[in-house]
Amino acid sequence: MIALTVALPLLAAFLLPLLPALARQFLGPLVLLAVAAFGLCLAGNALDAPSVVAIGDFRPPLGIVFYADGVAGLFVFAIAVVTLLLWPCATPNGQPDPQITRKHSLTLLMAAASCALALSGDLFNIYVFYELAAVAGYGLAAGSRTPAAQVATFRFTLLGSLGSLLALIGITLIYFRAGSLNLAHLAELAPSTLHDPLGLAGFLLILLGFGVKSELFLVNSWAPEVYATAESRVSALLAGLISKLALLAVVRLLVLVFPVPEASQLLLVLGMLGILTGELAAYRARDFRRLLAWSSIGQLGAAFVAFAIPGPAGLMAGIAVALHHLMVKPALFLLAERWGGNLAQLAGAARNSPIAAALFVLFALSLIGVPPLPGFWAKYLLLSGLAGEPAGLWWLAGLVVLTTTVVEAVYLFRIIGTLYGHQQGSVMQSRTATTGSGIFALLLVGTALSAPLLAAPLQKMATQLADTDGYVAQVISATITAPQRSGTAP
Amino acid sequence: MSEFGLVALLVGALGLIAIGIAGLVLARNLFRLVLALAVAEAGANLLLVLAGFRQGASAPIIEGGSTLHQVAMVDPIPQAMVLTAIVIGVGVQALALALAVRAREAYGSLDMDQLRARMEADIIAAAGTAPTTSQEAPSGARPLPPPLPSPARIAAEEPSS
Amino acid sequence: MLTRYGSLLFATGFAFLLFSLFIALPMGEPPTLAGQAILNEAANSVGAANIVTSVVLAYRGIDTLGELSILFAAATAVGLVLGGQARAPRPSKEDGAGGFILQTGVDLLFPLLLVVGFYIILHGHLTPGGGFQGGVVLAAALVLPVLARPEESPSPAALAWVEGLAGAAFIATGLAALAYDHAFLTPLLGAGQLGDLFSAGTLPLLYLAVGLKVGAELAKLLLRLAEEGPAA
Amino acid sequence: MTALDLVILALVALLITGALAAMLLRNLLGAAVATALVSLGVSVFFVILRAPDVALTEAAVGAGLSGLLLALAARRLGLWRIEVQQSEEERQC
Amino acid sequence: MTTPLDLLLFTAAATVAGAFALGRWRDIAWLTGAFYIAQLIQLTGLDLPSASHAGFTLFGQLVGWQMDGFGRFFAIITVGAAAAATAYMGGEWGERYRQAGHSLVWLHGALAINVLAMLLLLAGNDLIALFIGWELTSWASFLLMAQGGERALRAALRYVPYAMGAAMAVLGGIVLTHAFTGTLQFTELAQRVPQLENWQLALMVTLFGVGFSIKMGLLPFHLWQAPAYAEAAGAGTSFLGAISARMGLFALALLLVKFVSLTRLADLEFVSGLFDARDLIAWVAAFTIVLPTFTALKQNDARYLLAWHGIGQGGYMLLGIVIGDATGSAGGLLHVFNYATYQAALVLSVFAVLHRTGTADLNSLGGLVTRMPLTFLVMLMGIIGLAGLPPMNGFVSKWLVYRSLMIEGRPLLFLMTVIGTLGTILSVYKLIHNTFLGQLRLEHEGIREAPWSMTIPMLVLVGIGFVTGVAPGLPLQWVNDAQAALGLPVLPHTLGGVESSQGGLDMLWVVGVLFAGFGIGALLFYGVGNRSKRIHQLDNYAGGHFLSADVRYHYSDHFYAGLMHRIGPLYRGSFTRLEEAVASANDTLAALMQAWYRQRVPMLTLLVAATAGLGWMVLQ
Repeated sequence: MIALTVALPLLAAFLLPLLPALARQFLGPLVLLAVAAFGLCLAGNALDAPSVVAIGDFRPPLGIVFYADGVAGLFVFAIAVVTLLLWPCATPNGQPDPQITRKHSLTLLMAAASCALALSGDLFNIYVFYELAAVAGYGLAAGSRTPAAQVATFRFTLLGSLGSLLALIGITLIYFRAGSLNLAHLAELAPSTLHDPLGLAGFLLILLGFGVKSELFLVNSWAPEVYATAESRVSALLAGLISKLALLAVVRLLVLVFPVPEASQLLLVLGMLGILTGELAAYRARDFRRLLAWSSIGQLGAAFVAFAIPGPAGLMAGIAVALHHLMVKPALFLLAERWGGNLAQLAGAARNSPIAAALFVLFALSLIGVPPLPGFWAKYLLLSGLAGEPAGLWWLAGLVVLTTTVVEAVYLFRIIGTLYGHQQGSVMQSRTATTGSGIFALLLVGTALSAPLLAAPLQKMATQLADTDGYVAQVISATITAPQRSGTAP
Repeated sequence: MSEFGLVALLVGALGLIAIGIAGLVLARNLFRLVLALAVAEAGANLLLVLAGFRQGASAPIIEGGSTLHQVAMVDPIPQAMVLTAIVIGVGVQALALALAVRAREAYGSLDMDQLRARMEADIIAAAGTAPTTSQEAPSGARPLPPPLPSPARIAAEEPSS
Repeated sequence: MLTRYGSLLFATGFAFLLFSLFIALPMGEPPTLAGQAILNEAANSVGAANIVTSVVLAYRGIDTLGELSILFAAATAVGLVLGGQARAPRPSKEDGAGGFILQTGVDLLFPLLLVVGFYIILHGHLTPGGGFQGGVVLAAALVLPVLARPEESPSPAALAWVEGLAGAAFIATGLAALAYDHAFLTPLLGAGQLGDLFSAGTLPLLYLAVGLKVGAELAKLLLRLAEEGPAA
Repeated sequence: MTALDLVILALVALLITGALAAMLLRNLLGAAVATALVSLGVSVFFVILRAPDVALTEAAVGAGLSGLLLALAARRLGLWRIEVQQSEEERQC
Repeated sequence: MTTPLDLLLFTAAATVAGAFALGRWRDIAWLTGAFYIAQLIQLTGLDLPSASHAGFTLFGQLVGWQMDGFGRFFAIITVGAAAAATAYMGGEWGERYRQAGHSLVWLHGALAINVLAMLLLLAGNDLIALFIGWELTSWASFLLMAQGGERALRAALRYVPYAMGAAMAVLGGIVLTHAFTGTLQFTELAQRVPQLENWQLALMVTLFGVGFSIKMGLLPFHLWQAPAYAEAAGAGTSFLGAISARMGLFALALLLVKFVSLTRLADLEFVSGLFDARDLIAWVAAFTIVLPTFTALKQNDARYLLAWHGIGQGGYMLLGIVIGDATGSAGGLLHVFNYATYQAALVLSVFAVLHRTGTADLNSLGGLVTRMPLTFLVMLMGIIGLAGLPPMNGFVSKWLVYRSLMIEGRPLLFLMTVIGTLGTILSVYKLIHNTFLGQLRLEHEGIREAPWSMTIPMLVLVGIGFVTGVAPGLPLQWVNDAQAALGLPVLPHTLGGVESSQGGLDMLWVVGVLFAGFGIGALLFYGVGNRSKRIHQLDNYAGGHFLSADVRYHYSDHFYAGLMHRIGPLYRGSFTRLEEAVASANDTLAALMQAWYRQRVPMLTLLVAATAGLGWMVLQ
């Protein structure tokens, strides 16, 4: 079942161009529904004990393992649901898109790669699926087929490839030093081999490489360009989903192999700068999509800061921040799809599209962390995690989070003021694209209402994610489903 | 092969990476950028194979159906990784070239700076907003965009404080 | 100017730092923990004489699946970027195209390349080479005639079928293992006699799928770029 | 220092030259050829490093196929035209 | 099983639901008004403390609600102010508001949300519950402020950074408190917080203090309040002015008195023991009395004048509570109640004038006493209360504060309060003079008295002010409950006032004497020789010269010209400039950040980062 979450979307993506038109419509969503169901099962099972599968039945340090703990299951579920909600559909003006099959294929590939990123327990395998997600992302980003999108995607591709190159060099370093690629094996080896400048250099290179997709500060300047030119749904996928999975890969590496203060501090400082630059740049944005891009940079910076906090508390906060952003940002991009990029034209939009405006208010409130909404709990966990660490950089990070939230509130409320203001903007496209966004809103409100119920499983997931010894024990003792094949070789 | 040969290989691999990255940073022509990426990737692949090399070992192919491996073999895992990396590199290269082709067809240039300027202009036009910043003018001299009142504006209008 | 020298400085510095890191490592004597274990048992448990093939298709089979997907994604993305525009088929007599010698040479080369390609693919588990290398040869076999006679390109639909089915076959072979209570991508059919053409279980079949898929993808990529855009 | 070392040294020098040529040649088509040559050189290294599979792949993919891709793209980008046109639009570096 | 508090919160929630569901109904004000009255009745009958069954545990934190005497005291004022505002909205004023194109539904709804949010805040039994209520209150009051036109919206947007800053400071304080003490429950905090080290305590007090004082409008953070409150829709302004800012006072008192304790607060010393934190807060309160009061003196818009006073009056309350003896804290707390009655009445009367004349500009009114006598009466009683003179209730609370300052030996602080009172008297006289006294303007010739729907709530409010002025013992019962809940000494009281060894106050006597004096004066005036004669307002002479109707005898421009000539240079607007500087610094930073994200070659950044990082690792 674990491998199926990856294999099924891949299979569907390969076969999609060959199918008759009718089947093309339904195959992708059906597969995603199946993956969502798998994800729920995995998460549910993992609450008892995480499950491990050795791909190809080779004992773990040799072959590749997929490790499904609660977080992985949860993310698989989230990937399927979010992808389903952001499933590419007709072009903005309602015309059928001749390229739609290709976009569907790429979206499925992206979903498969994301699932693999969540599950994989092998360093190079993570790299391969990161690349798959990246290439599918490049394709989708260029899919709006405007010249600006092509240029932005070209720049994105080059930056991403350079990042991957650095990551590959980092993996080379680690493999050269430790002689293995399996994360569990590396976790065992790390204290004696990798916790030195050399191993950390490898981590740094991998962090910078994977940081490109997870909008890490210093390597995220592609985001405003790409999000402003790509289709909003694609931006939503990139900002909402892919960034989180790249982040999750980094976090696994951090938790299992590099639980050392230097690595966390690196994450902390870069995350902090990401928050600062992202939120401040968004403050001056006059373009809705770029505003979302910058705000997303800020939010991911917060996620980096959260994951930098050592121990289950930090992971808990990180998961909460990431999941919250996963729900809110795609929804906001869907609103951007409806409203277009021009903020000034939104004046008085609340009269033409009251529901969309109300949804915007809801998401904005959750984003800045107004209490009953999930955004508050994420922020609270993040801050209390930071406050629990010794004073110094950690508290500075807390201060940064607090002050930038004020900035965030100002620019979001400025938009709310425009929406509900008394001037009338020029054009409002009133189409029925609020549905997706509305579903996200329902999810958000549902999470808010069921927060006391969700807290315990989430905490369990964070504990599992933090449990390095458990991970190693599970993987090393992974039962091979059948005894070694009786080789007939002499 | 002596230690010296290995160091020379290492220097060669790192040299390719350095030249490729320098090219990526400095070149402005899209085609040249793709070439630079290819050079850097070749270097990285060489580095990876180098990481699996063992002095005096043979290629990881069992000759003549014998599994008696008294002969040491080099590590097969980096080789498999490099195989993968090479194919990935070609895929990305093709995609980048296709994008360059379309950019050139649309904007009539292969110069990154010109293309970037055109792209910015297009983004701004699509969003319908005036350019808010230019990198040339110092931030102090730039007029602030007026559309919405900042807190300070209201302060100026109120009777007093 | 400053940027230029600064960049050169940083690139050199980067390489130098990497050098200082790598030079500290035991060059030529890597720890190869996992690698050595594979070398020890690959021949018995997988049965391919070429251990790299064992790694690529068996131990790290899912990497290869990912790699095929990347190639597929790249080809699809190139199609998305370049496709859908009005094509201006060029008359055959221009630039590199045409010429009697080229055409005849290509005609002779085509079957040869096909045979070589399939040979490389099918012996991938025994000798150096395999699906990727053979796939490239197949792609060359398909594309070279087009360079000679641009009007006679292979049907894109056929290529699409090949690539789709080959990819599906790879996954299906992997899924078949599930039916026998093995994990995904477990090689089946027993290891066989080391060194035989029909050995190493399903590995040759997988390599065949890889070869066909790589060939079709690369051919598609090349053909896309070989088309003349409207404003080239 | 063995004979192999000398070969390596010469090849490294060649590779670096090729890479520099790929970055600095004004003629982009020539630069593409230089890149393919670099790939070929690297594949020779792979042979030396006991990696015949990789060497074959690098030669076929890196040198052959990627060279073909670059050449086709260069044709489509109009880089097969005469120098005059190029020098005008290719103020690289 | 529901507790009384559950029932109360349920009623408040039902009010919200009702306001939105039936908001289009013409007489919705009757319904919501009835709901507010029901809440008021529940509140007065509440057993103390009353816990709620609503609550949940999240991430190891128990979140629950329980109302004690301190919360109930504020809750009564809240619900009462809402009831008065609703009655005011129900009649002609609301009709006009609706006709102007605004949404009455949202006004009623926002008011109901405010009440619910404040009840949640006041009943919170741990810091998370408090924060939930706090945030809800902040954004609910934003909702109330933003209604009523473009200027209101802009003023409300100016409130956003302050509100968010306050919320974030509080949140920072909460997480630090949790890190320091390991708990967020009020009862446990009250035991553990005083045992913290000084630096921890100082950090906590700073963060919470800044957050709470922003909402309260204490001195460096007061700029948002006046425009935001003044520009809101009429009934909203009265509610906001009466109670909204006092939520900050509530939380601040909870923190300073209940958790940190005033004695512990005095341990935090600055400037080598010259100043302690308690002194500092007292002085901030004192300056908050003086500066905004004199800013109010300069205002020419009646709404702004009252809003600035609202900020200044907050200073008396905090000062009284920080002094912390039985008399002072009772005075501070009682002032919350008293102030709410007359401030709401004053705001409503100003809006009644605005309703009839269409302006609240003090330079274009005058002589309305003949046209709107009831409104005049309300404003007269209101300003007597605001200035702190008998027989209104404002006198009692201010007297208690003065008395406590003198007993505790704080002459300088006392001086500040006296200066503040002086400014108050001057400015409220300006208010009533420019509005009601003097000569009626020609264009106001046809003005009628405000409709009953407006006058009755105003009269009720000043009536309460008068009655509680005569018999302060009535509210002092609630004040005593509040003092007990905070752990302060309780002030013994009688119906007419307080008794203490240093001399008490019996308002029954004071008022009796006052009215006896009035009676004697009236007897003398009318009985001995009543030579007055009624003439028309315009029938004027100056220096023997007959003034025609177009020459105004009544002047209002450059009021207090001589005084203003003296103190005018002191109005420098430094705080406004500070605010502008922060805003523009933020803007510049933001522009810099945007420039960062428009890099020409992002790869260079990546290269530099990688090199620098590697260098760091290698050199380590």
